[in-house]
Amino acid sequence: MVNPVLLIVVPLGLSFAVPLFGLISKRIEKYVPITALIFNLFVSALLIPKVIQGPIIVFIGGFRPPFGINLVAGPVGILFSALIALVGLLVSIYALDYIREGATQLYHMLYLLLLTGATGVVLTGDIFNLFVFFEILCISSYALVAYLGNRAGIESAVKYLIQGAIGSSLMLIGIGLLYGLFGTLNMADIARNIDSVSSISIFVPLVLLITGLGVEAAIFPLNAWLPDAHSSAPSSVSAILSGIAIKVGLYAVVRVIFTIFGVSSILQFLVFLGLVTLLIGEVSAFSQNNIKRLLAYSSIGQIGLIVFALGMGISHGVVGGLFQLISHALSKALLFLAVGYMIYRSGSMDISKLEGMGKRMPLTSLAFTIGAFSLVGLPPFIGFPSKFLIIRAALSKHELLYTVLVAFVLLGTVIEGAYFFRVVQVLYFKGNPTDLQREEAPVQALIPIFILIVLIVMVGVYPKPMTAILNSASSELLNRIEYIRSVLG
Amino acid sequence: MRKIVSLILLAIVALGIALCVMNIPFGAPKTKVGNHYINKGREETGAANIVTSVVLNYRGFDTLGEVTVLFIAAVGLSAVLATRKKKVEKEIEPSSMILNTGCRFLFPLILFFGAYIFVHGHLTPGGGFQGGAIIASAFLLTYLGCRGRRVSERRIKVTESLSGLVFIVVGLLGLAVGGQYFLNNFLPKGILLSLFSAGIIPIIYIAIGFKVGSEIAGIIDKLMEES
Amino acid sequence: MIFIVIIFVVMMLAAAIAASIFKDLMSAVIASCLVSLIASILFYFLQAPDVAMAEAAIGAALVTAIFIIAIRRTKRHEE
Amino acid sequence: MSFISNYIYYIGAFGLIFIGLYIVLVKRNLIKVIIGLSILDTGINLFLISIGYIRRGTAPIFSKINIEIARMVDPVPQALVLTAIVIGVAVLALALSLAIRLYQHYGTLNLRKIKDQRW
Repeated sequence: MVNPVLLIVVPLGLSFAVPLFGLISKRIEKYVPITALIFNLFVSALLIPKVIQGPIIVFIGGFRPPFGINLVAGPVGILFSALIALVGLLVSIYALDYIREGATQLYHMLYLLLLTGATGVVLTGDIFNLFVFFEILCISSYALVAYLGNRAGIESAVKYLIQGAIGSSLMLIGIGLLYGLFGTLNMADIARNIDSVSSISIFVPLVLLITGLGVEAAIFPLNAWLPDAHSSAPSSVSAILSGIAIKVGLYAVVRVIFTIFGVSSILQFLVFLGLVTLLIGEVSAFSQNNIKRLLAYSSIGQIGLIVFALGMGISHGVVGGLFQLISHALSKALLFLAVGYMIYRSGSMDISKLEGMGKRMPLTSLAFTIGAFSLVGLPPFIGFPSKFLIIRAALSKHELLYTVLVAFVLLGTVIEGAYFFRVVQVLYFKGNPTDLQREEAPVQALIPIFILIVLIVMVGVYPKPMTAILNSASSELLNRIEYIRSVLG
Repeated sequence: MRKIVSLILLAIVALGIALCVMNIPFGAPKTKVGNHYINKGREETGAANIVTSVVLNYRGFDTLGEVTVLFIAAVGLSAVLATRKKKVEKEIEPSSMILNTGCRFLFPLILFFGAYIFVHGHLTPGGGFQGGAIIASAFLLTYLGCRGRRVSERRIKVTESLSGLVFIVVGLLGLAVGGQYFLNNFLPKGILLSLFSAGIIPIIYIAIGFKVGSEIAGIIDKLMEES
Repeated sequence: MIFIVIIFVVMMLAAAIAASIFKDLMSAVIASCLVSLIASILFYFLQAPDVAMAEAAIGAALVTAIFIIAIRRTKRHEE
Repeated sequence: MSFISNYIYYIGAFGLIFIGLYIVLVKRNLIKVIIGLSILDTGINLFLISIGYIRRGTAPIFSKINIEIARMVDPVPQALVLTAIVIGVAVLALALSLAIRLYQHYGTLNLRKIKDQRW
């Protein structure tokens, strides 16, 4: 049997070794992330059928929980680690050609470490360990946002760092309070004893933890950093930040709410928060002229939709939310990758400067169009089944309130459709098509774009294989008794 | 305006935390996991310093993550400060002889002190982080005192990655040799309070000492560059 | 014993407030260094010698050094 | 008096946390904000350590063979704080390097004056 701890340790070891590889040859170092992520993807794929039957609990150092740190490789963890490895692998192939400026060796190290931190967050079963991996994720993303070293990049990295640091400090206070109350740091052990203390002293650490994690998850009042950071980072980094980093933050929020605290009273609040995030994101995206800012605000909107779906707290809703999370990760990665070379060729992030791209870069423009249509939720792309599931779940509640909320979600989708069609129209139908020659993106960029398109269409047409893993993932999230039992035995 | 809003916000947070802290009495014995470590720690890990056994054995995975965080900071710092233009060799005014000799004299002593601290991490207070910080302060002294003397960046990088790899390889050996557990303490525990005891703990602490020392020295080196 | 602790805590908070008030960043950094030093003494009182050493070596010494280097490369006065 | 002797460490810790948060939220100079983050970190560390304290306790180190086990303070918060200190240094170092670059680009560290993008 493969030990899930390898998912974290092998990439970590390889990224430590990058300077040593650099001594041998400068050409090896950029293939290190690809090697590590292929390994991770392979191991995750191998583990998926096993974890559907039951989670694998790994004891680090051989100490049983709650005395040692443990990893919980359940359906959720492995689903996320497979997603991280898949998107990470495709983006790292893209970066082979895209990242040329600056200290490329450092870029590849930071990139791999970011993904390792993300994998650690989704696999760990210990709240302080989650904090440590979360810091790995955050600190490497601060550095990657500033990677280009230009004015915008540094400024947004500073903003991101200050807000992120306040968030992690609050989270650490919350962890301290939890340790003081329960005398343990194991998430399952805390969850088992959560009812033994008064609800007000539970509420304070809950709020602190959600606020701290919510900064990275970009839930509404805490997402001021996101549009700047996502738009001024290199496009490959934006793809990872939008596709992976905020999803991992969201995972942590959901894990804290569902598993550790098991509170159903704030779920309603979460639904409203999600809806507000959705509407604010979409409306702000509508008024953008900068293509990357538009995509960043659209990410906020999509996060809102996922929070909305997860906050319903019923099995259908969680399945829909997780599906939407996967669909957004793939589609948004595709959009950022496509936009990266468009910006490179046109030399500007202005939407109006992208005129005639349909002729200059036909394949990339096609990829952008597919990604946009998928996000809006048009069939036959992956966005259609996921949005459909969410709306069906909301309607299945048979409450007037949810019917009204669904109307707002559909309004958000309409706004989303409007601004994406505007961009697509600029790509194909604006500008003077005669004096343009073709300058397609290089093949290293087209390979991941092509794979993403295939995945988006394939899962969109035939979503059946996803249901098994999504169903067991949603039951892991909703059934905390089972989680506690499987960890503590 | 901003001040008032922040103060109101802080007051709310303070009130909430105060309500929660009321339930955590100060100074009362209430630990659950901690008791286990104090009672069983010596047999299970062989270290006399229980904090060390928690840091490196029970919660060794945290420490791996923590070393990684510092590594990221060092890497990220050099990525942020990397300049595209070529470095200009500036004429540095040499420091006075007394200062120079003093630094050269103190440098090995500080190194020895740092090494002592992390080698004895499982017996006495201190360990890899403290020892590593002391080693880094030796480098800081040479940067300040003997201007112009620099450790080669390459050597720092190699130490950094080799010591990180030692940590991971020792952990993986635990996975391979000592049963199915990463970071398992598979070496003999030895006699309590002797230098060669506690299995893999001293090895990992030495690796951490080198890693922390080289990383902080690298951070200082990068910051001092062209300043 | 408790009076010594109270005096230290008051000094520590005063140093923290001073770090907030000083317009000269160098003085503010020295004040925050003082905060770390007193905190490391408090760690020692709380029976945490490991942490006291780490806070004194890393929190007080190296962080202050890094701050001073950074201030030398930027601006010394807050505007 | 008993209130103060019971809560003096908590008062110190939360005093630092609130002064740190106040600096971070209100001050305009980036280096000042980073100083605030460092004070905030120190406060949190002091809070974590005081959670694990036991009255008239001893350090969790078996320096002699016969030592009273029951009065040892909790080692876990100390291990957490060791980790937290190092993470704090990492964030500070990265933040200061960003501050240096920000100053090279804008010639100022005043965050209100740096408004290329909307805050």
